[in-house]
Amino acid sequence: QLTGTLQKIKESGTITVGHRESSVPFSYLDADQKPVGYAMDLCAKVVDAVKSELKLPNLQVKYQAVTSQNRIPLMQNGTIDLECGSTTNSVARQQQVGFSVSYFITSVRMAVRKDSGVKDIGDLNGKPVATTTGTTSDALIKQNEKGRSIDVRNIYGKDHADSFLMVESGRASAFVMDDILLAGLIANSKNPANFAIVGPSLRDEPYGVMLRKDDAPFKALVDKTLVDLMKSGEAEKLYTKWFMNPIPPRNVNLNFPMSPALKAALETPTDKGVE
Amino acid sequence: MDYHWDWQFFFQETDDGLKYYEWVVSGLGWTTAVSLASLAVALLLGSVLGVMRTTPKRWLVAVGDTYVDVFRNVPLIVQLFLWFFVVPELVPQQMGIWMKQDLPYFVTAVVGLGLYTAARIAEQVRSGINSLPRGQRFAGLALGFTEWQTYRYVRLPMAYRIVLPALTSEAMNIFKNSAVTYAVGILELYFQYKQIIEKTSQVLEITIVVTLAYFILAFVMNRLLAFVEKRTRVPGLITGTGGK
Amino acid sequence: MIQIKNVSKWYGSFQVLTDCTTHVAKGEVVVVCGPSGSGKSTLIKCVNALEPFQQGSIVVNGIAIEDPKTNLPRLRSQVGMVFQHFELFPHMTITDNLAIAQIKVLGRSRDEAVNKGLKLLDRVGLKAHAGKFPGQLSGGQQQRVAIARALAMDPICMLFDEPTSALDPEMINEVLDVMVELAREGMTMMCVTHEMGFARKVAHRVIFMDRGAIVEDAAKDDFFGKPRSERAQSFLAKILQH
Amino acid sequence: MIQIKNVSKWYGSFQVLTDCTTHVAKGEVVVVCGPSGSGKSTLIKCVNALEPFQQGSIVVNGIAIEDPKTNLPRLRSQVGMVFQHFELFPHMTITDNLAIAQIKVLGRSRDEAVNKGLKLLDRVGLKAHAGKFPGQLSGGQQQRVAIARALAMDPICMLFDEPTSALDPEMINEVLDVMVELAREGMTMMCVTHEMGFARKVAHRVIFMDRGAIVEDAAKDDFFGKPRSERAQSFLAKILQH
Amino acid sequence: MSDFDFSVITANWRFLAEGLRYTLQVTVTAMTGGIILGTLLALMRLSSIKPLQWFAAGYVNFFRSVPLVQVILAFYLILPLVLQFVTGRMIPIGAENSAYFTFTIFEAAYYSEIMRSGIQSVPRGQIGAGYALGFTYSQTMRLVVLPQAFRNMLPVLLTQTIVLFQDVSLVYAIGATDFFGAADKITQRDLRPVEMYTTVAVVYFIICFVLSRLVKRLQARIAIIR
Ligand SMILES: Nc1ncnc2c1ncn2[C@@H]1O[C@H](COP(=O)(O)OP(=O)(O)OP(=O)(O)O)[C@@H](O)[C@H]1O
Ligand SMILES: Nc1ncnc2c1ncn2[C@@H]1O[C@H](COP(=O)(O)OP(=O)(O)OP(=O)(O)O)[C@@H](O)[C@H]1O
Ligand SMILES: [Mg+2]
Ligand SMILES: [Mg+2]
Repeated sequence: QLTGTLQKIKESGTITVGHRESSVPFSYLDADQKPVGYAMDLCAKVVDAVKSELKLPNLQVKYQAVTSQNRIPLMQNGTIDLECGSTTNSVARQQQVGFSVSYFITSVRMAVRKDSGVKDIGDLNGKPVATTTGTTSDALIKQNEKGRSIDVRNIYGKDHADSFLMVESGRASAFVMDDILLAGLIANSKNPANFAIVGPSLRDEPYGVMLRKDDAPFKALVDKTLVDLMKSGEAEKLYTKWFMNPIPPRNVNLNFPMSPALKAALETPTDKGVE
Repeated sequence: MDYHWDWQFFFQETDDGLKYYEWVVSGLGWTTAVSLASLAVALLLGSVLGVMRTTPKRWLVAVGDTYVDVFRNVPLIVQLFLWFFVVPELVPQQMGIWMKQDLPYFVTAVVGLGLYTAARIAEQVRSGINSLPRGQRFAGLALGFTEWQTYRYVRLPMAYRIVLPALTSEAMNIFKNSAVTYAVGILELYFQYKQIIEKTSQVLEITIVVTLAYFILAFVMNRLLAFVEKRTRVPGLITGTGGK
Repeated sequence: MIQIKNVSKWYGSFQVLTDCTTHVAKGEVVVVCGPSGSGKSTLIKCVNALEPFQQGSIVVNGIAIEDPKTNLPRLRSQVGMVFQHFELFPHMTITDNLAIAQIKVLGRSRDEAVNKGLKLLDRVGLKAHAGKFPGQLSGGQQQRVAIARALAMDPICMLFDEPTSALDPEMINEVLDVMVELAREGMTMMCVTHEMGFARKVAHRVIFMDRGAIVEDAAKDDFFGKPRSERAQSFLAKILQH
Repeated sequence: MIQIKNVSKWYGSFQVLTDCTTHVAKGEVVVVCGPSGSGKSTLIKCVNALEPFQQGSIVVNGIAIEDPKTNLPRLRSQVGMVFQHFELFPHMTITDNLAIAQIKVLGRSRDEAVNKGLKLLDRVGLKAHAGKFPGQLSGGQQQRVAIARALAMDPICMLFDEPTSALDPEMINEVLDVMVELAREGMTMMCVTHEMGFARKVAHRVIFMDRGAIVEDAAKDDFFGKPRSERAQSFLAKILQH
Repeated sequence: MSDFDFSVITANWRFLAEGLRYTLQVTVTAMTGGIILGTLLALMRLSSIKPLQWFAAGYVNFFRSVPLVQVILAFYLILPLVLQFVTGRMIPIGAENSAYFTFTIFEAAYYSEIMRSGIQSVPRGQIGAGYALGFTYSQTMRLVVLPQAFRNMLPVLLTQTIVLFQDVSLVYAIGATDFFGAADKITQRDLRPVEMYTTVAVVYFIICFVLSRLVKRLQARIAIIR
């Protein structure tokens, strides 16, 4: 007897995958406006697992673009069945939704213009710092030992590209965000050499595939698929494909080697969220 | 519906030390500030443009017409982005840097919203002036008024009275349109609305509260202008149905 | 006082005035009549420089109005004008209607202006209505206020453009009475009107216009006695039928 | 044909009709006159159930219109009505104006309706204008079309509400001629009008109303001979002065 | 930053064109649906039945007081909850479909005000004439009043439609891919905002400008016919 998401998929014969449109290289649109990326590849494996579990070789796969604002409501109301993007697994979010084991660990750091002279948190005192709606960089900065006595002015971009543009155009001295997203933005900019990611990690955050809450059978299936990929080394191959090689649509190479924290996470998979 | 109602969360503390309801209040404050400031810009500029378009001077009319054409035919959100991202790159570099670093976002947003709304107000002021009998201008001139004096003492006082209802809906609109300024980093009510949804996912509660807040803002504006309308009503004259 | 010489005017390619020449001497009362659309209003507006004209010249009190150096507001303030639709300012009280131009144009003090206004209001028999708004008065009353407003500027001459044609029959006389009195006092007047009774009573000359041209320009008695043009004859016949 | 019994009507607290009683026999022509605001239009609209009334009863062709069970659209389709401002449908050609109700209400075929319409249009002398829009006709022509439109429904009687009062003088006669002809052919007619010439020519009875009440209801000769009420006398005097 | 890079436009023109097509679809749908719904609301508002009047007035005032961008987001998030409540099932609708619905509902409030003044601009005598010929209420409305109201208001309806066309850009707030949304998404990925927004502004301007000129000519035409 199936329950929850698996039952819904079985009954409807479709599975709806939520994806982002500009989270490079996890989940974004390629030149043909198809969702691609590291997380999308992982999810494709999950979908395969669902097919064989439910014995539905012709399972229809639908894609639904989501944004950082609507991904949780859409999960809750059943529009999407799993979300493959760059969603941080946090304890607060676990009140609303469930998460798979983490497939990526990001560090919150900051992107600066090389010519700005900003090299560490200490240099930020009194400066404007960009963040994307939803996070507050000054709170993060203050949590860091070196940043305790620092006062910054928060400015908000409506999304990562806007926030990065604030740094690029000189409106903000730094953009505080997940380092991998910063790397993606820099690689895509007109002059990648002008920018650097600096400073200590203000916080480590695990990314997970988002699921509906309290749906143990489905979560078990997703987790098992991901853990198998990690154990078999398949996950690392995918990592190399997306993080160390040129990627669509413009053949930019992120050159973002695997961090020790991520290596550890792949060795001992966990679904623990950050506070 | 397995929706999880929770009105308590408004009193929970957020990670910047404020409570959620304080976010709403601060958003309300910014919405009011942006709207009123933009309204002032729009009224002033819109009136000037509206008057220009009724003068006998061809080139003044052309300038006014072009302004209205341009600012009415590009969506507000696009205009805000242009002001924010494009204009600083087009002006001389020194000025661009100043615009990006020292000019408060509030000013950019007010300029964007104000200039957009000015086009609409210019239309109304013009139609108000044109709806007056042509003889009113002649009468003013015949008494020895200069062209400007006929506007100041004769035509504008009546034109404003005639278009007051239309101006009222424009003033109510500006509160609604101000919601779009979140896109250029103004922490107004809609910004806080999105932010709270993202943090708490209590969609229904916050939607109800924010909708109500916008409703009240528009309503207060409406009553305020209804009062003005009553105070400026001319005895023995039926006006009040201005241009659309 | 007023010299009009070879004035022609076009709206686009449509000629409204064709080579109009006439004059009004000091103290003279001239009535202008003619069928609808013949250019009467346009001609009288040209005298006040309310409408520009393309050819010819108009001299008022020695000043050529087509001269770009002429201070038109000043000139206009010396010429009183009364319109068909009164054109009082609806958002001002009667008192303010009478005072505003005295204050803003002539630079009189408010007290002086109001006093002068009230005196003239009394003269047209409307002192009791000083505090009202134009919308609260009848058409005939409004037109009398408009005359008082023009007089308050101490004009050297007065122009009237069909001052009674927007009025109900019973109000026409109260306005004509004021005008007759004014004429008798020696005011220089140029009057577009179809009230031939008025013309008979006080006009010195009558001008008949048709299709933008001055067709007749004759002393009153000559005009009513034996108008030369056929057009004027048939016009008079129609008008006098009433 | 039409019986009006003790009809009273109020707009809020304002009484527009006070206890009106009269009748129109088959083939009879009744003219209704009276000063402005006396309730003539209201009365005639009540006959057609275009206005509700609060007291009394009106029976048209044996059907009580105040009865809630009465099929009002059907009844109205049998009673022709002509309005002061013509009320042709400006977005339809003359032909469509004549045909639409025949098609939609009487269920006639389009061909039949258009034929009938054109025949009547010919009768009022406007066959050449069938393809035009109402806005392209003069007032007198429009009113004749409006009469033809009402006749196209084969009405058992006709109601007219000041059919000529919005017309320029020279057009009044072309409309009255049509009405006179209609009356001579024996159409039952109830006519609000101030055209006493028309009343003299074809009316059988004249009703005089004042302040919502029927003050006189007399045979034509009696009415014009010796109207009883003072109000009617002074009204007649004013009207006939023209 | 004088080195403009318009290759971002040429490389993605298909995506932008798709977005424009969607914008036009939403505009046409919301216009058609909005005018129909708005006309019904206007008739309700002018009817003599009090509850209908109240409902229509409440509807119109509500939607005219709330920011469209908020309505878009709220409907998008709440609609599925409502559907789930009604049907007991989870019915995913998606951002694109949600926009069709939201805009129709929202614009109906504006169109209804236009149609109301259109209906009121038809002389009352026309209604009397309709009834006098034996038309029923619905025939009088359908055959006599509404065609005239619609004609009188055509320019205003079109002007409102231009506003609607521009407002569709707000659906980017829920991630739907209209013309502006497409531009926004490409900007997120390829980081060329200056070039992108400039192009977008020019395209909107051209389309709206041409439309508003057409409205002006139409207005002149209608004025002559009347
Ligand atoms: N602004 C304008 N543009 C174009 N034509 C105009 C304008 N004003 C007036 N005309 C035309 O000029 C002609 C003369 O107009 P004017 O008002 O002087 O006539 P009038 O003799 O005063 O007639 P009326 O007795 O009707 O007042 C008319 O044919 C009129 O249509
Ligand atoms: N809808 C209404 N509401 C209130 N009062 C009305 C309404 N319609 C008419 N009246 C009033 O009812 C009275 C009679 O009106 P009615 O139109 O029947 O007069 P009438 O005799 O036809 O006058 P007229 O010769 O001016 O057409 C008038 O005093 C009018 O002001
Ligand atoms: Mg004139
Ligand atoms: Mg009447």
